[in-house]
Amino acid sequence: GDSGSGSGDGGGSDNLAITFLPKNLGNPYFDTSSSGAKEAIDEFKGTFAEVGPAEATPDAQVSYINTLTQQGVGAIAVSANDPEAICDALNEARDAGVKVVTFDSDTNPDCRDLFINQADAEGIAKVQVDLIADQIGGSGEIAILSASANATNQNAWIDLMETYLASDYPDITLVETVYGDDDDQTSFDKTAALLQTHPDLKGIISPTTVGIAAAARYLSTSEYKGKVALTGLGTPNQLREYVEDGTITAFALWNPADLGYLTAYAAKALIEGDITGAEGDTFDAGKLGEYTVGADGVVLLGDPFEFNADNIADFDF
Amino acid sequence: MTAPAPSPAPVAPVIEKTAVTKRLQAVGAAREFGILLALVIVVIAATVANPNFLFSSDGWRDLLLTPSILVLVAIGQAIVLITRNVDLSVGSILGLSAYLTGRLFIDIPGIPILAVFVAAIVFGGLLGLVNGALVAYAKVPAMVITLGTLYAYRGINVLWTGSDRVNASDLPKDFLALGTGQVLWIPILTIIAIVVLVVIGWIMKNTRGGREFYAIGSDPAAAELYGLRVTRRLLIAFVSSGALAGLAGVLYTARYGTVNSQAGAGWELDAVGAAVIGGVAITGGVGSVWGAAIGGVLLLTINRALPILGIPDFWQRAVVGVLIIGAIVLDRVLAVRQKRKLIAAREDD
Amino acid sequence: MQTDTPQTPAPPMLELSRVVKSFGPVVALRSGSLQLDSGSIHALVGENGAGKSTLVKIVAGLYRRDAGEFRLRGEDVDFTSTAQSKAAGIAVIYQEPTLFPDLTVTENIFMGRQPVNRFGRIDRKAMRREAEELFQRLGVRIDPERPAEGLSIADQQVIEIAKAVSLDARVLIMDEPTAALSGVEVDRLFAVARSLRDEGRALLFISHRFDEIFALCDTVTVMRDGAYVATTPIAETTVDEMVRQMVGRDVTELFPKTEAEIGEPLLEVEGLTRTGVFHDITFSVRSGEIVGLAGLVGAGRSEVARAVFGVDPYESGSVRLGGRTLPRNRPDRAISAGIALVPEDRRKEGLVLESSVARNLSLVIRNQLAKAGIITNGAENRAARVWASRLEVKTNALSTVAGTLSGGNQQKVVLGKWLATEPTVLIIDEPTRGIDVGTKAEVHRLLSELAGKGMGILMISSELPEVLGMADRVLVMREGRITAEIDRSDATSENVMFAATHAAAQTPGAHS
Amino acid sequence: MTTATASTATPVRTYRDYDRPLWQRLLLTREMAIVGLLVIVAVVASVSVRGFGQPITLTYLILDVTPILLIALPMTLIMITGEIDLSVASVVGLSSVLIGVLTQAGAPFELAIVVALVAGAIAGAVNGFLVTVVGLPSLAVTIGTLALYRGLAVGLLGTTAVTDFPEFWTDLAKMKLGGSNVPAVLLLFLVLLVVFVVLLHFTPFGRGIYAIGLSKTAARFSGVHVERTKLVLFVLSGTIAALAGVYYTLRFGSARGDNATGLELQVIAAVVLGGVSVFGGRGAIHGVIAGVLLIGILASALRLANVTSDVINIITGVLLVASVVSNSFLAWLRTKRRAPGGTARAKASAAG
Ligand SMILES: Nc1ncnc2c1ncn2[C@@H]1O[C@H](COP(=O)(O)OP(=O)(O)OP(=O)(O)O)[C@@H](O)[C@H]1O
Ligand SMILES: Nc1ncnc2c1ncn2[C@@H]1O[C@H](COP(=O)(O)OP(=O)(O)OP(=O)(O)O)[C@@H](O)[C@H]1O
Ligand SMILES: [Mg+2]
Ligand SMILES: [Mg+2]
Repeated sequence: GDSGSGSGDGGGSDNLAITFLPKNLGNPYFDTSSSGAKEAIDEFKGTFAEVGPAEATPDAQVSYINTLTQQGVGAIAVSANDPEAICDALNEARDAGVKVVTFDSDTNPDCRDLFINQADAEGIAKVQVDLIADQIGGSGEIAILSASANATNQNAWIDLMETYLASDYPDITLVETVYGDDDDQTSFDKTAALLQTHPDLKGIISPTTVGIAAAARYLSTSEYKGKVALTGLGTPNQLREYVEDGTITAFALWNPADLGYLTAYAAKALIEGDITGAEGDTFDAGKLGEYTVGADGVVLLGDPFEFNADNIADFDF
Repeated sequence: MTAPAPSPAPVAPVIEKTAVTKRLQAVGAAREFGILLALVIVVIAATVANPNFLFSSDGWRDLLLTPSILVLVAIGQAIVLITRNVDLSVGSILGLSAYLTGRLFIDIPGIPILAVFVAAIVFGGLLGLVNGALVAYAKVPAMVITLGTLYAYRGINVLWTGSDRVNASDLPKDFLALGTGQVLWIPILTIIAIVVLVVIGWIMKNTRGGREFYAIGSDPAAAELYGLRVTRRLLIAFVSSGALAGLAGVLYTARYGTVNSQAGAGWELDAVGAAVIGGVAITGGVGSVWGAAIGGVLLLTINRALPILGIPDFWQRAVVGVLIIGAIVLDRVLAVRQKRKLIAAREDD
Repeated sequence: MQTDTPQTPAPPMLELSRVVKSFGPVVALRSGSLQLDSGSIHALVGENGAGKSTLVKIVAGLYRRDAGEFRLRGEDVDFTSTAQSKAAGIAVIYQEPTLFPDLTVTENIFMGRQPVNRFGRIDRKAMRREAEELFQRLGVRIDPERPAEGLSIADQQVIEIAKAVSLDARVLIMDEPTAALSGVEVDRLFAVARSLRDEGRALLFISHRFDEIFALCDTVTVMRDGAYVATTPIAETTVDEMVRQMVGRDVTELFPKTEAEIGEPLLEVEGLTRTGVFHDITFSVRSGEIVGLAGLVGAGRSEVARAVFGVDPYESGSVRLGGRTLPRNRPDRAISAGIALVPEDRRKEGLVLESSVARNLSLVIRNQLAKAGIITNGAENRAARVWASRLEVKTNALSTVAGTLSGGNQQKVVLGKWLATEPTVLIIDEPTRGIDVGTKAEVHRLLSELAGKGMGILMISSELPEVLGMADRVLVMREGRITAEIDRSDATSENVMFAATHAAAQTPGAHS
Repeated sequence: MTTATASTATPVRTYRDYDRPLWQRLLLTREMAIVGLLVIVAVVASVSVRGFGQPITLTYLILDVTPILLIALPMTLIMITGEIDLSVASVVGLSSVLIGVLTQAGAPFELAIVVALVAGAIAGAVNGFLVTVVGLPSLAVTIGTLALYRGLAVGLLGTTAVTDFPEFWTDLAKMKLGGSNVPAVLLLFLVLLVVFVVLLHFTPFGRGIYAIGLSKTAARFSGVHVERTKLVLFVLSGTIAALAGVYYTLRFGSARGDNATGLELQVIAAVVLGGVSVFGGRGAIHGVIAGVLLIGILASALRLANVTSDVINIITGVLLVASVVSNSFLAWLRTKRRAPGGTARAKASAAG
């Protein structure tokens, strides 16, 4: 990495054009985060835009970052498909005066100004392992259905889950991790394969919204419904049906709309020069209140939230 | 030299089938039998490794259900390949039809399921017609045209769908039941695929039109000289491929319940791969839809069997690649042997 | 130029008059006229490029005429596809066989009009029966259920004929159907043609072999340079008269063989064997000598030539040129050693049809034309011009696409591209197949001249007069083996034919 | 055609080299149509798209299209022989992964590059072997190796992406030429461009390539080493794809199994747009370069104009189809203008 870090010049600007660049378009999770971002940007009268590739690859993201640099937007809010591959493009953008905020999936810390972390990795890993352990009674075989094999955040969580399992639940064995590529059909077929490969499987964790929905749909019509537990990260709208029919007991997630909302306010603070991304900076995030920048330029949204049959009716996203 | 009588009385067959011809016909059948055998071996191996692969109700259902949709697309692809063309746009057509299916259910509440089927099939057929018309009238290689429409149709799909998607909860329960339902332990989707396969297989083998596909693929220039209606046949081939992709789109929606703008992306290579593994020659004129269908089943079944046989997820694509290459090398070896025998037969005639 | 055909009360079966067809700048037909009557066999003759095949293709609906009239039974017609002409009762056997290699012989014959039952299901039994009847009528034995792939050219032609006969057409057009057939097969074809005539059909027969025309046809139309010259009843004309009409002058010396001094052996082939194709082939060609390789079609002569040149493999034996053994399967090494092969099928093997005349003429010598590894269009054109003008290829520009030249001119380009390599041994396979009399004499003179300069020539030919007229020594092949070697002075058509057919006398050829 | 009847009597013929004047041969070609379109698109975009006129546009454009440009060179030659190589993008991925794996294992980066290039050459040789020696259609073979090589790449590196590369090399991939905006990789491309232009258009080897594409049999009978030529081209294609893989890895600083997925279709689309016939025998390098740049500039301008990627895909697809269909359409118009049979029929019916 080169001169990435020194772009906090302190001076503010009024270019409140903030463009969101999710991993890919057509992903309901990012649709929700973008709706939150739009709400925030409308509040402070900036310009919201969303661009992105159809498939979640880093090289396609680079082209969009380059274009945004040429257009001279105020800030880019990006969920990285690869921690390193888009770094240089982001640094060039920053050299051209564009602020860079990552959200949901981070890059290396030296190629962005801020990272808005939806929940810290330990918390996410812990809540899912606790949920599955509770549902299968603390022992047996489980498997993980992840997104793509290269997804930074998923891999970090899976590592932590393994550590946490080993230390706190020695009776649970993680028999396999499979990858559904955040593709509905692949995740669906992978679930089917998992269940057959491991006849004694008692539970599946799917730390991705696409994966858990596909797995739930498979389970709900199969003989394993009710026998194999499923939990992970999902959105209430996608999973409401399966919580109601008993396929899923409980799952977790933060509110992606809040994530987008907070990201937009952080970008605004950067553009206006209120903060530089240094540890200890504080900024105002509208209805969410005030936030403080932590170490490495990370802002933490909060703890993940647990959804179950009792509370799911209260949410709509 | 006397002139033979103008119309000789019907005579008993005088020309015996040569041994070579008999053997050739046996080899032709053996080609499909060979893949079937490979399929059986894979299933047995996976079942031995894990009895659930076959002997659980889900295992049995998935064995039949998973390949059913690809089989439909592969049948269409086989028709096109037999005419010495290729249809790379099937994945995009499938995606568009799948989304259309979802939209119809959402926008026209209470629409009869049959009407949706018809609409998607007609829609797929129309997209195929565009391909066919460009190939047949503009005389441009199908590879280029369908590569273009692969992009264009997918683009239209993304434009139309945006970041929207069809969710299982938007679809009628009856319709979703088609995707998982069974009649006498056989999934409905599989029954549909088999019916289509039997009908098209019969047409390709036993009707004039069917044989013309083979003639055109065997030598397009000769077909033109001969006075076959090449243009019309090509249109029919592409429309069939499109319509089958359309039908596959409906079934995709029924099975997976969720449709976004990327549904069916990359299926073109699976479809071509299935047909090629099944003995349909990319150079036209050879193969059968039966082979393509079995090829499709083999491809997806291997995909599911690998993890059970202990081969990690990541190596699946590599195995599929080896499989495709193995299949075409095998075909080639058989063809060379056949040719040598034919020439030898001419010698001892 | 006017039509002096007799007026018949009933309209003629098929009538073309003053038909014009051009391809871009090339005028293939300036004024083509032709009249076919029922119950008669009509011959169409003319030099290469006279426009015969073009006329046929217009009748077939493959090309559309630019101007002129075309009537069928007195009605104006304008076919836009071959399907239409077929529906109108016209069957055509094209110059090049057009079979579907992957399909069976039977399917090839009945494609598009197979017998079907009520449900549209093809009745394979009935189809096979009909095919067998056809073959019996034509007196051939081909397994109706083998694929067309791998059939010899003669067999392919037989199937084309079977196809046309089975069509039950009112008009049957045959564009050089006999070019690849042996004597027995020609006789059989003629018998069928006569019986079709007696059934009241109209036949058109195109050939460069005058003996066949006189043996078969009732009337003859001569064309020259894309235009109609004359139509005469066959009884009222002679070969000389026809040749004069075709060429516009008298052609006297058909085979101007001049004696050359015969020197050292150049090409020595020993024990060449390829299982199932040829066995133990041993011969040599000396400098200044023309060696004729005779035999029936299918005897394996072309295969020997191709193996010697290196495009086909062989299993054992050796090929030596000037004492040095040539490697197998390396045409490039054969070329650099000094062998040239003018192949049998000029459209497939001889020419890059879609490439220009210049590129074709310079293709083999491209390495010599390159300076420091770099080749330019200029160098190619200079080299090509030399050979185009030496052989008098009829074309406007060197950039003309070779495929648009007539058959004879294409053959000249093939010859030119090989002579440009200045070979020491020239292997020439059917040098005059499908070539008109005028050009034929030129080719023969050229071969004589080359031999005179010390070149060794191996000439494969199915035309006995050509072999007897040109060769210093005649090798005869039968079923993949050399059965006789006859010196020029001893060679007669009888002993050559005997060696070529000897054991073949009791093969299924004879009519029972 | 003049009436040169008796060939012996007439004087020796004269031949023009070409039947069309020079300017027609140069300008009225498929390639020049694409070049023209490229110029028009570039001009229109600089005038009407805000931000397109900046020098940085050129930098990004070159960085973006370089892998496609590189791979398009050997692809052009392969497609002129009538074959195709669909496995190139997978070779890019495989080469990228090999570099990653080796660097991770502590091998010197230079060695990793060499190994990647050799692996690319071997991958190409496998394609070439199956096509030329075994005699299989290249479309089928490379669909198979597309899956195989990608499978090897994904299998080797699994879930991880290697991102730690020597700075010297990553900087080199993005270095600009002495203060200008032109990336230095352009030099690499230009060198290869010269090599390939000479190879295709000015050597006997190149003449052989065209002959093979138009008629394999005739080429073989003319002493062209058909199999060896194709094998050489497949090896070249594999090697250059691996080189593109090295560039890809360095530019993004990331070695991943899924790098450059789908790039093969972009390359082929550009090559075909540039006037190379999929049937073989036709095409020229300048057309291909124009084809690649045309797609690149269109995408860049449209992205700047906030047009989404789907519309860009539609335009690419339609352009591809239109460019090949226009040929047939023009030919059809020409025949239509000359009005065949039609006039004859009118006259005939008037005559009664
Ligand atoms: N498709 C075409 N494009 C351009 N020119 C053509 C085409 N077909 C034929 N010609 C030209 O038309 C003329 C007549 O050709 P045609 O094939 O009719 O001759 P032919 O009498 O059949 O000769 P041959 O005896 O050699 O078969 C020739 O000069 C030929 O070059
Ligand atoms: N169309 C063909 N396809 C494949 N092989 C053929 C074909 N025609 C001939 N052969 C092979 O060539 C052998 C000899 O046939 P060919 O006709 O070449 O002999 P020939 O003596 O050169 O006769 P001619 O050159 O007069 O036709 C056959 O036995 C066969 O093996
Ligand atoms: Mg002719
Ligand atoms: Mg021969």
